[in-house]
Amino acid sequence: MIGKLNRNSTLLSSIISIILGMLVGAIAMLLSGYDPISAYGALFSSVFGSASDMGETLRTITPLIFAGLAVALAFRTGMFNIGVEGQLVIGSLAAAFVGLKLELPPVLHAIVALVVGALAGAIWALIPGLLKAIRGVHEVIVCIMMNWIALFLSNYMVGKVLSNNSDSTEKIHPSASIRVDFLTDMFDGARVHLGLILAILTTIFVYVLLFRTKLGYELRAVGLNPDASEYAGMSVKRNIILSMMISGGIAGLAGAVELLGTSEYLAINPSLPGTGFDGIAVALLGANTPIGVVLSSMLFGGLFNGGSNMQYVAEVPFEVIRIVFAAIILFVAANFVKQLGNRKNRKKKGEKASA
Amino acid sequence: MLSTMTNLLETTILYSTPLILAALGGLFSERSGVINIGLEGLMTIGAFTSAVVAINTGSPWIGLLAGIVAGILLALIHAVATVTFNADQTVSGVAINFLAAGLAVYLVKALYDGAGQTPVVESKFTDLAIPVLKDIPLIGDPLFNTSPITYIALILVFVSYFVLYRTPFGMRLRAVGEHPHATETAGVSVVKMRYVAVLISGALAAIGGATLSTSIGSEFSATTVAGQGFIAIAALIFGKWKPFGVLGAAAFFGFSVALSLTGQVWGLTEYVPSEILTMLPYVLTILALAGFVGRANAPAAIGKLYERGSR
Amino acid sequence: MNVVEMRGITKCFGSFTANDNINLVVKKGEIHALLGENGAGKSTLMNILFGLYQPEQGKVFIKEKEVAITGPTMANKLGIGMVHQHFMLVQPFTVTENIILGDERASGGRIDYKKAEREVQALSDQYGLQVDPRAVVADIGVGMQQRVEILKTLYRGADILIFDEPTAVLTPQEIEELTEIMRKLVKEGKTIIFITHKLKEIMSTCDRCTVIRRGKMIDTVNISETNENELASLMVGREVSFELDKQPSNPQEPVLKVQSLAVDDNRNNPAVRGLDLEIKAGEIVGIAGVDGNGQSELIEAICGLMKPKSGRIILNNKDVTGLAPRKITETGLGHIPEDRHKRGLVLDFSVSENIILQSYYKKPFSNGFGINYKAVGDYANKLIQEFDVRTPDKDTPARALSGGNQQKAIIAREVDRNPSLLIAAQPTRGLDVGAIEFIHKRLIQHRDTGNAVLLVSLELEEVLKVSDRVAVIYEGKIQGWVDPRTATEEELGLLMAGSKAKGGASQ
Amino acid sequence: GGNKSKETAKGDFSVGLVTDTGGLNDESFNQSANMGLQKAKNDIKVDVKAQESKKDDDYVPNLTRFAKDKRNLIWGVGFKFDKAIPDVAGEFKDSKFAIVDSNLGGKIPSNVVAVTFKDEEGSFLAGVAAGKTTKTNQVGFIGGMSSPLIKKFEAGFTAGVKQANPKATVKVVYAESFSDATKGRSLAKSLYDGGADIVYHAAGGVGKGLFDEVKSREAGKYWAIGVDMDQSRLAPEHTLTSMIKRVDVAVFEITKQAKEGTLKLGTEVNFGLKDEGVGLSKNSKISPEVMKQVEEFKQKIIKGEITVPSK
Ligand SMILES: Nc1ncnc2c1ncn2[C@@H]1O[C@H](COP(=O)(O)OP(=O)(O)OP(=O)(O)O)[C@@H](O)[C@H]1O
Ligand SMILES: Nc1ncnc2c1ncn2[C@@H]1O[C@H](COP(=O)(O)OP(=O)(O)OP(=O)(O)O)[C@@H](O)[C@H]1O
Ligand SMILES: [Mg+2]
Ligand SMILES: [Mg+2]
Repeated sequence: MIGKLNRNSTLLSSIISIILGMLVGAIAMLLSGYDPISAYGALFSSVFGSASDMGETLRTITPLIFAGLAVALAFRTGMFNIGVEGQLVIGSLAAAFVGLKLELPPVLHAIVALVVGALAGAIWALIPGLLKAIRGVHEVIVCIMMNWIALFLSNYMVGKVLSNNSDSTEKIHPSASIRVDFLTDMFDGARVHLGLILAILTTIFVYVLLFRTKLGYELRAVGLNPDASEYAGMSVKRNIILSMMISGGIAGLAGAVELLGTSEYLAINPSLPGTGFDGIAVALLGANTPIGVVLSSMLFGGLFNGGSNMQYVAEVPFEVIRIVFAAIILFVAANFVKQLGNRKNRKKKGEKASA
Repeated sequence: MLSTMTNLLETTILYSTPLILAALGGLFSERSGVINIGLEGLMTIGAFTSAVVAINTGSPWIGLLAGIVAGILLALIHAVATVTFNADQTVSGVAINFLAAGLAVYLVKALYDGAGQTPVVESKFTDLAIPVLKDIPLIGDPLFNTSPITYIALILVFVSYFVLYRTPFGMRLRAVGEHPHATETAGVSVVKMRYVAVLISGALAAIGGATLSTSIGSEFSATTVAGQGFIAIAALIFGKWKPFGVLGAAAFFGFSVALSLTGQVWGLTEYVPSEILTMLPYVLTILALAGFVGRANAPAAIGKLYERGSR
Repeated sequence: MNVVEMRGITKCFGSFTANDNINLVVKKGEIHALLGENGAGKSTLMNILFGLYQPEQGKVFIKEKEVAITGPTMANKLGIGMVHQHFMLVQPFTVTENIILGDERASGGRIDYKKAEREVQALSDQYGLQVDPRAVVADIGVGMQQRVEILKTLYRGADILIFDEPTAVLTPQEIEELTEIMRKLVKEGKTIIFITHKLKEIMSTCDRCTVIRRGKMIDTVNISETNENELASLMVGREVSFELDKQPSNPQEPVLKVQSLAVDDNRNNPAVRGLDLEIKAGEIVGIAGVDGNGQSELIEAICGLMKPKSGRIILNNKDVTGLAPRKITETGLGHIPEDRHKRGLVLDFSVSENIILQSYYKKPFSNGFGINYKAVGDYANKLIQEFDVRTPDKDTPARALSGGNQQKAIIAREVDRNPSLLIAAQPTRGLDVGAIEFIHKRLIQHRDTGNAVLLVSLELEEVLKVSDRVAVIYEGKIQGWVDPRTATEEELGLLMAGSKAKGGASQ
Repeated sequence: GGNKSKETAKGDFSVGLVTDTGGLNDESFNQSANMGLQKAKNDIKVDVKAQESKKDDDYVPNLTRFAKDKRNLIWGVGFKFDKAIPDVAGEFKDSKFAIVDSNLGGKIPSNVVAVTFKDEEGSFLAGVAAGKTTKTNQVGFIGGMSSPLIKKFEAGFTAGVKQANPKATVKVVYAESFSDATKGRSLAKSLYDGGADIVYHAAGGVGKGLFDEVKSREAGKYWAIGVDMDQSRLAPEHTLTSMIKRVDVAVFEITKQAKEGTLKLGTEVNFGLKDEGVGLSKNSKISPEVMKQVEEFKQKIIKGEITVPSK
């Protein structure tokens, strides 16, 4: 189920796709009597507007980058990690545990919390990885199930272990927080935190891992042709498990970062956060390349954060944004622009492309 | 005790019906080689449309038809993107989910000035008792005095089996999913087959959605489908892409949910916190898979982009 | 009458011209050979005739009427059937299902499998194409798959049959049968276009032959008026020597010892049954045998890709039985796998990434953690040069290379590691004489540098030509040994059929 | 449009209200709060603006947006705001904030007022009504997620039933969800099949399932009790009564005080039976004689002769 965006999609065609997507949204608004101009005006003003707006946008982008990278990395080894959702929840839970239950000196505390969060996510992903490797169980089912288990486990822990029968935990010890004044001030008051920097570092990490290291070479080889990889003396099982664990680790880190930087507490939740699923869209829209993931996260985060301002100012229902984003994904994925541009030429290219 | 058995069975059926329908939908699409992560979205659009139309026409059946049409239209987008434009199937499916979620809720707000959900569907599907059969002890009431859609779901399992394994159409559909090039050289249009398959999946998933909003429940809101589309995908794989496998998987899942819920009524919560009890179905599914189901082989050509003459 | 006439056919893939103004005339009732190097454009031309590709230019006449063949359905209507180079069979389907697919003749919307099976049986009897209508294709050998492909076309009533390299994957016996079948079909009034790289076959079965080089039509010759060498030079554009200059071997100490080895195939049926084999440095041992007598399992076991059930494998005096593939490779094994697309290459990796598939983790390519793509690139360029792998550049995906060049890349990778034992399985399957010549030279070179070579091939001619000693494998055991200099194909054929070796020729 | 509201915001007195993830029209406390807001707009001419939250992470930015907008009073509706309100209130010392359904664990900042309800008291009366009405001496309670807020409803209801009818037992179940109507229906089914003839819920969207189930049963024999608002529209014939929680009243009152400058900040304002903050819906199917007893208990509670447990 490895997903690659249509090979010949270029930056220009992507940009046109984005514009087309917004047009779709505009039509939806006009049909139901809203004013697209003021709506998009509000959207952009809040994306590029005040420092704090921009800050909140960055805050929204941060977890998306992690989630997208997690999905992309697994895809490269031929694993569809639809369980990022759950691994993220577990990451938050673990980080909350460390942040609340341990007493440690400032910097160290945060580091421990992050590491534990990542480990927890890795372990959660290990289960589908193992089952796939040794029993050949399809990772997608196991991941979907693990997502819900994670949710209920987290809710249970919040109520019964991390608080006494409350809806949410106390705030974590300040020593574990990864909010830093210079960032908060830079974006006056917005909850930008070190997570953003971690996200960028993780992006570089994933790039190097995949395209510059021995392990990355193996992961990609196994993803593209397990038989040849086995012939070349690689252990397919080992690589499957490893890629799931690294992917889960990144997801867990996302959860930890969200908790230690954005919310700073954990609350019971009736439903899954959804970041993991957004991550799938982000990864695939970014053609499973680290840089692509960052770009699509920015698009996604910008739209969704701007969306709530759009709702605030122009009173357009937030859902329009989902429509817009869906349209953009479709236009990019179908490489609509280019293909319409020259269907004939495409046919030949098509024949060249291999099945 | 007897009554608890009956009750378990009823709950099982309640939970399985939408899953069976949606998973069957996924079955047609994926057997033709087109991954359908969009089931969630197709269910959503089906649930929304059938609810709204049922409210305005006063007939759940007309609602159902409308839902099916809506499902087909949304599926059409998936087909155009993946089959005609060779978009990655998973991406397109994800987009379908976004689109449906956005569109349905947006329209609810637009139609019912800002409401978070539709009004109550007064004229919903009501249980339909089948004479004689309904009086069979234990299974009679749950199986033969239930929603028409449940009958439809069960019948569709048999129909799907027949279509897939007994008719030329079915054989071609399976062939396309296994080896599109071979099928093309045998004079079958891969594109046509995949379009039809994806549209069918839209229709079936939509019925599954309609079940939630006009049979089990009686309104549509943003949370009506709440992840069932993904459980359906799990059921599809669990059922190894086979009609009766899907039936079994959906029933298995429904039954474990039933256990976890009736378990509370039996007072299990004395010993196990309800959060933990709620995990039961998901844990059981994983155990079942790891234990005795094991490896499942997807249709060979699934997810691969197909272009005539490429190799 | 000309049943097929293609005039001025031109077909381009992007900027590349695969067919350049080609003319082809096929007369009714003849077997017409189509000859050309890998990538010459044969399959492309035939795919056009079968409606899979649309040409940029040119006309097609069937039975002297101009036609536009828009797709396979159209081709079927015109009575054109094609047996594709890469089998077009649905693996999990039964033979019958595969044959009727697309032309099910359902009654009341329902497929009548009983009836269909009877029809298939009848057809197979009529043409002597033995198949089991109920068998699942995944479970039958290539030979029968081939016959199924032919039946597919006959079932649709084709009278113009295109065979694209049908013999590349067949055993000598099967090739014999196929030739018989083709003759029979022609008697039945069918016309056959036959693609093969084996000049012998052309000489023995065809009436005329059209030669294509680099997408251009060179000439159409009457077989009765030509010979193998002429055909070869027409095809390649230069003289090709069929004689290998090969010194006699001088065997040294044994490199590989296989002792009473037993291996099950992946359906857990015994495949190798207590086999003994010894190969010495400086010799090439050939293994002949009918496909499916345990060759693949023997190789996979030696390479560690399959776990032996019993017995010992000793490589360079080290017991490597059941070790992990890499351990064995590092003990001095090189392996040219029989299925280059399944095992040999990661098709979506670049040529250079494929070149280091066996050594990516070693210096200078890796320091144990990172990979030095500079070093990789230089190395790749060196090998591409040395083994003249025809590829736009080192970063082209292996997928875009011709089979011949894909094979050269693999051989470069394995030979350059200078393993003391090189296993070559079907190293020349589907390749043109030029490529074959090159590969054979390389194998002998490897021997002459004091290494052992194990050649497993279904092509008797190849085995006899290249090997110093030939073992015949039958039902998982070595049935006997022959001396390639003295042995005849008949002698081999008997052993391959299971009869005991008559004294003399042995170690 | 927003610009207009910004201008008036500069004007006399302006209020902002942020919903939790339930959204404005959740047919529950968010919607009720909004009704209070609209009343304030019409009756005492304050400029109002409401904003929905999509994720828990939106609370802070949404409150901040209003604060930046210089709104005089800013509402956070729901206990989920118990971290966000103190945060933002700390940031914007000179705007006033109010939170519904949480007393912030007693630590209430000087520019915040905490509005809470004696849900247990209203639930107690619902319990009395149930205890007196049940024929099977079995009643059920469906909770959303096991959380202290919902436990208040459970505790009050159970106490009420026991007080009114010592022979009656209460089966308590939790859906661990606020949205899964199918689960609600299954649980209700199990409770009724298990012998209960009246079921009360405090489970948001899950409760919809309760009404779907009870509607499929004999009217006058099986009853459901609604929560938060009058839910009888969901099953007119089967809704015994609804425990209504006058968030609208509270929002209006506090807003009014704030405008008149009489609002005491840094304190918890607790609405109970006596200030009409909670109670049973006017329109109900409770028989007159039962209704009389309900009234008696109500007076006892108001007088303080009975103190209702909240855990
Ligand atoms: N689908 C395709 N896309 C792009 N180029 C192609 C494609 N198929 C063939 N070609 C190009 O056209 C040339 C001719 O291909 P063709 O398959 O006709 O060769 P061939 O003569 O059949 O070779 P072989 O003997 O190996 O089968 C090849 O060299 C290849 O580069
Ligand atoms: N996807 C593709 N893109 C570009 N060229 C291709 C593609 N597939 C095949 N070709 C070209 O088509 C020609 C014939 O392809 P084919 O698959 O027949 O390889 P081959 O040389 O016949 O080797 P084999 O028969 O062993 O696969 C090759 O020369 C190859 O270069
Ligand atoms: Mg070819
Ligand atoms: Mg070939």
